[in-house]
This record gives sequence, C-alpha cells and structure tokens, in this order.
Amino acid sequence: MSEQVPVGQPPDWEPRIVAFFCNWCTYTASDLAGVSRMTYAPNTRVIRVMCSGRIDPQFVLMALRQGADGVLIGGCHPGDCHYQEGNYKCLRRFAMLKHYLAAMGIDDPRVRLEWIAASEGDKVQRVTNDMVQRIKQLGPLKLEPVCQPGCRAMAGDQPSVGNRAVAADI
Amino acid sequence: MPGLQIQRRVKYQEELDADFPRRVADMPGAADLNRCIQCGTCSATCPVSSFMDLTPRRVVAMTRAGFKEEVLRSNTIWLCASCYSCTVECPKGIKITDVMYALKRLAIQERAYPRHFPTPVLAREFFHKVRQTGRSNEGQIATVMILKTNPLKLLRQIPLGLKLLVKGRMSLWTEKMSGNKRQLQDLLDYMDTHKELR
Amino acid sequence: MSQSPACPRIGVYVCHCGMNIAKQVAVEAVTEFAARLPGVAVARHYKFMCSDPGQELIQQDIKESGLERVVVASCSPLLHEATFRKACAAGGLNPFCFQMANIREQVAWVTADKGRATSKAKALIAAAVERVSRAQPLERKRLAVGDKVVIVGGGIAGIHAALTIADAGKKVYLVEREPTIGGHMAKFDKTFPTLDCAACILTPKMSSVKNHPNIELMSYSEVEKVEGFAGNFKITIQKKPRYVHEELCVGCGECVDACVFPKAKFPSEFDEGLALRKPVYMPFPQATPAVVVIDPNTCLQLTKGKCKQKCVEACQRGAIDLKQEPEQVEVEAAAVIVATGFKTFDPRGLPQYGYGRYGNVYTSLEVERMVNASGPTGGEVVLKDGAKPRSVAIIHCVGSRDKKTHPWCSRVCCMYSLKLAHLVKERSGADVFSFYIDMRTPGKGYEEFYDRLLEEGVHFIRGRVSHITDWAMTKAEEGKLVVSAEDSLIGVTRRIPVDMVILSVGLEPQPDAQEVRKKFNISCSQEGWFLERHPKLAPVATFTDGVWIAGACQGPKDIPDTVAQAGAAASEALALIDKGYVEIEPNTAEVDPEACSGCKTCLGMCPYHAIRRDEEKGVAVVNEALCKGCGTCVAACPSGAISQHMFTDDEIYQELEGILSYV
Amino acid sequence: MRFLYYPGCSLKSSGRAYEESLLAVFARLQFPLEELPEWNCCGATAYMGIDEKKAFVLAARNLALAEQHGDGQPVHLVAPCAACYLVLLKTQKYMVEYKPIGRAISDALKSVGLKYRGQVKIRHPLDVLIKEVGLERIRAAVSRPLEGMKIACYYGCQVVRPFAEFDDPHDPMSMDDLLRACGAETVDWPCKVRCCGAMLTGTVEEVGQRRSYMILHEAMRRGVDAVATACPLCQFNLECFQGPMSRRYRDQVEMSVAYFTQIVGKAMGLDERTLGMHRLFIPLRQPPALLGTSHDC
Repeated sequence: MSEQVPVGQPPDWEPRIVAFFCNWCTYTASDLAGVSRMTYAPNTRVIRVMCSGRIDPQFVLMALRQGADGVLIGGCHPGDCHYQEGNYKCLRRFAMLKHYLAAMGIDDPRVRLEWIAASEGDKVQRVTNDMVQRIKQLGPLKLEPVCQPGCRAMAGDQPSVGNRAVAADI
Repeated sequence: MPGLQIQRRVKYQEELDADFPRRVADMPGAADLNRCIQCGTCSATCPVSSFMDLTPRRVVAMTRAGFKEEVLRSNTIWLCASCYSCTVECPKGIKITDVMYALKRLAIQERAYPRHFPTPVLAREFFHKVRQTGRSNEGQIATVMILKTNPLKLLRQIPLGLKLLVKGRMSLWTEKMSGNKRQLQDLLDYMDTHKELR
Repeated sequence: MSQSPACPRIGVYVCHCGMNIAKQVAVEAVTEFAARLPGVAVARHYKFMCSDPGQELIQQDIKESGLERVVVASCSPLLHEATFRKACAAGGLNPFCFQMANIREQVAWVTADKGRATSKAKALIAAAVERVSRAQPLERKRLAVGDKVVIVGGGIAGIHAALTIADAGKKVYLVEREPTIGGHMAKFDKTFPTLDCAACILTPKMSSVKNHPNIELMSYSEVEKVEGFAGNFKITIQKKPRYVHEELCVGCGECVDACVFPKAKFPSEFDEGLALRKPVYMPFPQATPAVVVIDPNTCLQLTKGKCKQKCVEACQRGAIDLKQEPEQVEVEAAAVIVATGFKTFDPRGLPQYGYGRYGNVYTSLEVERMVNASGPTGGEVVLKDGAKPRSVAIIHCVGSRDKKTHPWCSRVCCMYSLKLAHLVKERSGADVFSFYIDMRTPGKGYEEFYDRLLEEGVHFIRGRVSHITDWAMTKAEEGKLVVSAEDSLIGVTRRIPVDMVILSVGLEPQPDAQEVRKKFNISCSQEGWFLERHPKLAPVATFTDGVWIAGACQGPKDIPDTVAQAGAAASEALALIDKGYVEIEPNTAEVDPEACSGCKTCLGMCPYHAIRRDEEKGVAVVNEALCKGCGTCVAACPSGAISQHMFTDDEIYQELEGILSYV
Repeated sequence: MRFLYYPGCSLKSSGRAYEESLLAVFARLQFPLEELPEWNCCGATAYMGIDEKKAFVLAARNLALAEQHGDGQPVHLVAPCAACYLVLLKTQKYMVEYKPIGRAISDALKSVGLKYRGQVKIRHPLDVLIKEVGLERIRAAVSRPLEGMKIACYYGCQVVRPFAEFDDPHDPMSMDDLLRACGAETVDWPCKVRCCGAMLTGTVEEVGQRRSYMILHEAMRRGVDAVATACPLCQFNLECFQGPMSRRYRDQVEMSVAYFTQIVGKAMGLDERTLGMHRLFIPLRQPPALLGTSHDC
C-alpha cells in the first residue's frame, strides 16, 4: 500500500471532514469514544443534528463546496432510530446523493454513511481513522473552494470576499 | 546436622530486561500477552505441563515482567508440543502457542537452549532437507537428529527403523518434489537475503 | 471592531475543565482566536464553566455587556447544555440563544496532538459562534402528565419499585411474563452475606404487591406496544391465556390432583428441571398470584384436543377455561420502569465442563433449588443416585471473564459461590473445593463472609478449571469427576477428584433484550445490557424521557444494588408525576404556508402522524404537540417550506461555514 | 468446484497407508481427488520454531499453486495430515491478520512470480466427507457394515483446533458420525483431542511416550477394538511404540491403531492391500462376526 503523498499535494496537508451525527446514536457514540479516551485522527468536525433524517443532501454538497474534503454521516443502526425510521429516509437520500456525486466526479470514499450505535465508541474511532486514511490517499478535493482556512474576515484582518453570496448560489 | 540449603531468591529490578516483553509481543500472535489475568487455564489444559519447570502461566507472567534469562532457559518452551489447547482455552484469547514459538525463536537467536537439545537440531535438519528436495524425510531427519544429539540412542531405534522399512513406511531416499525446484529455492533464498522481512 | 447592526453581540466562554481540556487544548490561544470572530463581544476562559462562579460569569456579562448570544466551549451538550441554558435564562437571556462547542469529549480526550487539538477546538468554536448568531429565542411548551406507572418485570426490582410508587399513592401496573412474580430471588434459599432466608424477606413483599390497592398485578402478560411520550404513554399489554380465570381460582389445587396425568412428568421451570410438575400446576407454594396455570405445550386437551378434562370437573368454582384466548389491554402511564432482569449462562456452551454429559455437574441455580428447604430434595444436597457427595467442586467464572463467552465479570458469582460453599458443607458435610480466578468480595460484610468461609475450611484454589473429565489416572480418581486446574499460587497443576461439580454460571442479558429495548426505544450496550443515560450521574435514566431501568437488566448486580436502583427509578418516576408537567424541546417543525405547495410529501415522512394537510388552505400543518423534532420532513420538503426550530437550514449552513472558514 | 489433494511429506512415507486408504475411499465415493502438482513441504511445526516467516512462505507457495488451478474460482485443497492442515490454515489466516506477515509473504512470492489472493479453501478429509459427500452417500457405499466393532475416535490436536471450523474443538463428532454411518459403535471417551505427545516422542521420549501410553491405556479400559486416527504423527506415536511403552510402564499395551479412512474403506469392502492394511504393525482387530467376511472381497 503506497503511503506516498500524491503529486501536487502539500506534504503536511490534512483533510478536513465534516461529520453530521445524529444526536441519539452516533453523537452519543463519539462522546463515548471521548469518555473512553480512544484517540483518533482530529480531521473530523462534527455537526450535531437530532436525526440522520434531518440531513438534507444539500448539506453534504454545501460542505464539499465550502472546502471539506469529505463528509461523514452517522446515524442509528437500521431498526434503532430514535424517531423510528429517520435513518431509512437518510439511507434513501444517500443512495440518490451517491449517484449525483459520482456524476460530478467526486470519488466515492469522500462521502460515507455509517450506522454507529450509542455503544460503539470504538466504531467512531475506526471509521474516522479509516476515512482520513482513504481521503489522504485521494488528496484534496479540488472543487474551487469558497472557504479556506482563514478566508473569513476576523476583526483586525483584511475583509475578504463575501463568500456567503457565493454559497447561496448553489 | 547438615546446614540448611539456602538460596537468595530476591530479584532486583535492574536484573530484568525491560525490553524483553516488547520483543516477544512484537512477534506474530504474541501481542495479547499483556492481557493475561494469570488464571492458569493454559497450565491446567496443557498435556505436558507436569514436566515443565515453569508452567505456561508462569512463562507468560515472567515474560511480561522481563525475566528473560529464566524464560529462555526454561524447558517449558521446548516441551510445548504445539497442541494448541492453551490457545483454544485461554479466556483472554492469548495465542499462547504462538508465544511459545516466539520464545523458541528468541532462544535460538540468543543461543539460550540446552546443549544437545534435539529440537533446534531437528528444525535445522528439517530446513536443509526441504531446501534440497522440497520435501522432508522423517526417517532421515530423525536419524541425523539422534546422531547429532544422542548417538547411543540410535542403537535402540534400529529395530523400529527396520520394521518401518519392511512395512514400506520409511525410505532411504527422499521423494523429491517434481518440477520447479529452483522456484522453491529462490523463494527461500529471497527470505534469507531480505532479512527485513523477518 | 466593525460590526453590522444585524449581528448580535456574542459572548464566548472556553472551559479548562480542570486539566481535562487545558492539558490538550491551548485555551488561551483559543480564547484569543474566539475574541476576533465576527460578532464576539466577550471571550473568556475559565477553570470550570459549569461551577457556580463560571455560570455567574455568563450571567454578569449578559447584564453588563449586553450579550445577546452565548457560546460555551466545554464538554458535550448531552451533559451540560441544560446547565448553561439555565445560566443564560438566569442572566435574562432566552435559553435558546445559546450554543455549545464540545471540545472535551470530541477534542481534548480524543486527540493525541496538542497543536491539532487546538486547531480543531478553534474550528468548533467558530462554528458555534456562526451558528448562534442565527439562533432565535424560543419558548418551551408544557404538557400535563398522568399519574400512573407501568413497571415491566416482577422480580425483586419490579416488586420494590411497584411498592414504593404505590405507597406514594400512585397507581402501578406491574407486568410480569411468568405466571408468578418473584423472579430469580424466589428460587434462592439464602441470601449472601447475611444468610437471610430469601423467602422470608421476599414473600411478604410479594403478597403486599397482590394486596396493594394501588397495584394492578398483570402476571403472565407481556408489553406489546408502547406509544406516546414521557408523561403520556399509551401501552398495550397482552395477557397470555393461562386457561384459568384468575379472579375465580383460589389455588386449592383440586385440579392438579384431578389431572389425567397420574404423576407429575414434566420438568418444573421453577425447580430448574430438578423436579416434575403436571400440565396444570402451581409454580411454587408462595406463587403470586396464588393461581394455577395450564401449560399449553403439555396439556393433552391443548396439544391433542383430546382429554377427559378432569381438571374442569374438579374445579368447584368453574375457574378452568380451556378455551381462553389472549387478551389485549391498553393502559395509560406517565412513566415506565423496565426491570426485566437477566438470564443465567447456559454451560452447554462450554463442553469442557461436561454439563449435560456428566450427571453430577450442576449449575449454581440448580443447586440453589437443591439447598432450598422447599426445593425438590427438601434442602438435601444429593447426587443423582441419591447419595450424599463427599467432595464437591465449585467453579467460578463459568461464562464470565472469558472472551469466548462473556468478557464481563458477573459480579455476584464470587459471593453466591461462597454462600453455596457454606450451604453445601452445612447440608452434606462434604469437602468443598472452590476454584476462583480472583476473589471479588467488594460489599458491606462481603469480605467478612469470605473470612468466615476460610475459617470453615473450604479449600480455595486460585486457578481456572480447564476441564472436567472422568478420565482416571489413579485409583482414587476411578469413578469420580476429575477437576483440573493449576493452583496458581503454588504453581502446580492439580487434579482433584470430586463427586459433584457446581458451575457458578455468569449473568447475561435476557435473550429478548433487543426486542424489549426496541419496544421502549431505549439503547443497549454492546453486550446487550440496557444502557443508562450516564454511567455515573444518571444510572437509572435512559435516553428516552419517562423510561427508567432498574436491576440486572442494566448489568449484573446483586440484590442490595438491585433494590437500590429500583428505589431510585421509582423516585425519579414519582418526581416526574409530582412535577405535573413535561417540557417539550422547542425543536419542532413548522410549515411556511406561503411556500407550501400542498404536495403532501411530508405527510409520509412523519412517523408520528404530526403533519396533516389543511384541505381548505391546501397546505400542510404541523401539530406541535405530536412533533418530536427529528427534522425528516424538513429535509424532504421539495419547496423548502418546512423549517425545524433550533435546526433551521440557515443555522446549519452557518455552522458549516464557521466550521470550515477559519481553521 | 475443484478438490485438489495436498498429501504432505508424511503421507508419502510413514503415513503411506493413510494416502492409500484415503484415495481408495474417495475413489469409491466417486469423489476424485487430484494431487496438487509440484507441491512442497508445508513448513510444518518444527520449522516454525526456527523461522516462522519461512514456514509461512513454504505453505503459501502451495496455496498460490493451488489457486492457479481455480481459474478465478475458489479451489478446495484437501490436506489429510493434521500438521499440514494446521500450517496451511494458519498461513492463510495470519496473512490477513498480521499485515507485516502478509506483506512479507506476498513480496517473497512475487519475487518468484507467484501471487496468492486468498481463494483457496483448506479442508480436512473429515470435513469433506461430512459436509460435501454427506453421510447418506457414505451409508449407501457401505457394503460390509462394521457391526459389533467398537472404536475410539481419536482426533488429535491440530485437526479441530485452533483454526478449523467444521467441528467442535472440545467434543468433535465428525469422525464418530462417519464411523457410525459405517455401522461401527464409537465410544464417548475423554481423550478425543488430548495430545499424543507429537514431536516429543522423538525429542523428549519419556514425556512423549507417556502421553501416548495414557491415551492407549484409556482406550483399552473402554474396551475398544481399535483407535481411529486422522493424523500420520498420531498414528505413528500410538502404534509404533507400544513395545517400548509396555516395558517402560510395565503394562501390556496392545491396541490396533488405524487411519479412519482404512476403517471406512473396510466397511466399503475395499481389499486389505488397497487400504494399506499390510503396513500396520498391529493388524486391525475385528470382532469375530466381521472376520468371516473379510476374505471374499
């Protein structure tokens, strides 16, 4: 297995992954990973939603558009949804989204759906590490990023391009 | 009245080899060594533990604690018959048979096995034969092994050898592997020249 | 600082959590970073944000700096969101103008590299700041709650919880699937470490349950369906046919005597198969309710449809009804307590111990029955051939602490093994050999009990038994069961011939734990035990409001701990009822009638039927009382007409932008 | 599905009767086994002591060769010798479980133009007879049921543990089922999977022989006519040292020890020579009822 850095990629590049986790299972599981001190790659940044059924495919597209190199969706195992069947809805949308992403030429491993129960802290660790590893092999997602680290104006910085308007075009 | 036999039994920490457990645990199958809870199931299920100077449980404990000398010189690792009972029974899933293999290999590397002990000799003979012919020949290997370790014993084995010959269960010539013997030798040579693989 | 008038003033508070966060995350640098984020008026770091001074810091800033939004970067919102919302409210801010960034569980505790931990913390705080700027003030709705409780499981946990709640004047439905309550405890002779007679302390409680005016005992019944939510559950219970009218039967036993089977010939469940019963039977003399039951699997009439039905004739009260059908009952409850208990490990899974192969290898539960004065042997410890054993081995950890069966320690086996060692020695005078891995006696009076057993002369051998065999090596071993173990304190393998072996089987989840947890919408740990909301701070609560757990269904525990949990669960249920209302998170969905096209896509999305179409206006309408706030309809709406409070698209896009734009 | 046969070195020398009887039985069942061409020694137990990776590579070469015969389909490789069976299984498993081993083996194979993708299913003949051929077909092939014959099935160590999945590692029954299908009675005894002493018989004689003696002693105590084995080393240890054992332990040890395939072949009416019966030191003891019929086949 090659661990070389793909051409054109800065050697210290680290992928940024946005994770949408449902409140009841996967978010709880990632808390459990914390409580159990299971260290894993810090590349994921979690956005908590009540249910994976809330995840609009547009959230995923927007995350990629905004500069994420990958998106991880975490929900309860089939049959375990706190809201009975939100995860099934998520699964259906995900299947559709996958077709769309493929058509756009976005590599399959970049967007991933995983069922992670509240007790599966170790799975959060495993899945995160694995996903980071795979995306590292793919290199940065070369959509023209709207947001890059530091692109947003902070008090005292030069004001930057208003990216909110661009984002709204999608 | 003769004096009491006394022996100092303290072990000073600096006499232990702190690196030893790590070296063992790095070998395939031995990684779970540290999970041992010292329940002794391995010793109890071992068919030959009654002859061992250290029971398998003690070997694990002493390996973990860094008692390198004692472990590598114990007869335990040579008495292990690879029956895999301990591995199957261990409640913590420690592959104790593999730990024993790892210790055997370390003992050979460190030349810490008993002189004239047949097992390392047997393994070496076996290796030469396989390299030559692709196959082993039990009869020949056993003969050479006994010759090298305990020649007197050979005399006692003659009747058995003859009987095997008569029954067609031992041959003086080794059946050779057909075909591409070169390939096998290349393969073994490759392992010899690529030490990093080991 | 240039700030648009629309951007609210935000305060950011970074918690050190002692060293928990500060060790891994450079809190000062993070605070400095936060101070420069758009809209941030105040940024501070503090040792413990959840402490009183920490909370006061927030309240003070709201008042003095006119903060309109608050972000706390500390632990998980699942732990302290409520705390900080209250602090905001106390400072005069709407509690929903608040956002948490989880930099402990999801950053400090899981990231090895300090620099990268700090960066990740910055990103999460930026996200919270961006998101909170869009937060809207919201109100919580209150719903009145009922005053009844359903308790599932009639073991000692369920019994104790039921009596506690009933004594407080609330109505309890106690649902038990077996024909009688009592659970495992009813089978024991003595309890450790006091050697109290189990029946003496349990049976009075059982009859109190039966006689309590506030308890409706539903034995031989199972929960079918649970609907509703905390304070207002609707629960469907199926009463299995016991072919006896409970209210008519007085438990006289005439029917049992009359049964066409002249002798008992089926293994008694209560006696672990050591005694026999007839198809019509009373589980045990103190069974509660004291009503017979007819087993549909062995009754001739019920299996073959052909029997003289002597039992029907014999019953003068006409209580027997072989045509009884299952019956469904629907009850309302404010709270549910699940106390479904455990199952013991089946040692057939470990063939090396010879259970089922050698007649004199018993499980501990079988021996519990044997030593019980009202048990199948009248309390005598005897071998299969009726003789008294002269030597007995007790093997700990059978199905516990073993990767291939159950990795956990079953927690009660050391103590009950000590108890059985005492009883066996007392009843039979046998030599007892107790094989243990580690002797675990942490409890009040437990170590003292171990002391007592040591004094009584039980042989304790530290070593796990590898196998039990009839393979004799010596004369003395002929005809015996030979137990092999390494005496690990001596370092020698020992073979001990005995007459009887007792396997101290571990505890495991009930086989249908998965189905049960789904019914109540609660979680299970990986092992299959019901998952508590927090292992330390919410040990009997679950992730579903209004549902509590008690006893061994949550994990192996002994009687004192089970009773303590049952009391805790009961008081938490009572607290909910006494409060009189539940507050609903305002994370409900709302339809914008202007944007709604009336396509009805959302209707099919909602599992709670909370959305209907207003036919007059041609738009969808959400019933807030029914909406649980999952947001599935929001994601589905093709015209973007539905939004979810607290999780609007705007808020999430904003969070996304914050999470990616700075670090 | 293709079933290749991996004899291993022992079946070509001390265990010749095992090979002869095995092939005869499978031929009678019309389930032909083709010998894997160009096979080499599996690496066996002794080798692992010196250089485990080399042992793995030896085994892996056989697996790679077998895989070539599959044309992309999974191949079954039948390994009757317990040690070969174990080493092949272990290699297959550890290649996946331990990345450094997997990599080392793949690199070494690659250096000689070989590759192994994990497509070989390693099977023991007991497994194949029970799961693939089936007891029905075996029963149908039995022409001389072994009525009155009492057998102790001895599985030994490495057939059912630790990697095999076709039978219980503590109380295996496949050989019992097989021989019962042939009309024999098999006893429930505690030695089914207890070690025969293995290599120790050659290295630390007193330890090794004691193991074999204890097993034979128990078999005699259970009053069986024969011990059935599934491993050439077990058979050798149990059969060939009965003389020295009798002297060492002052106990007359005499017990037939035959390969299970020889006994099955017997029930199928195959003749003595085909089954390698003449190679046994102690003729297979048979109850009188069966003796009369053994000549006419």
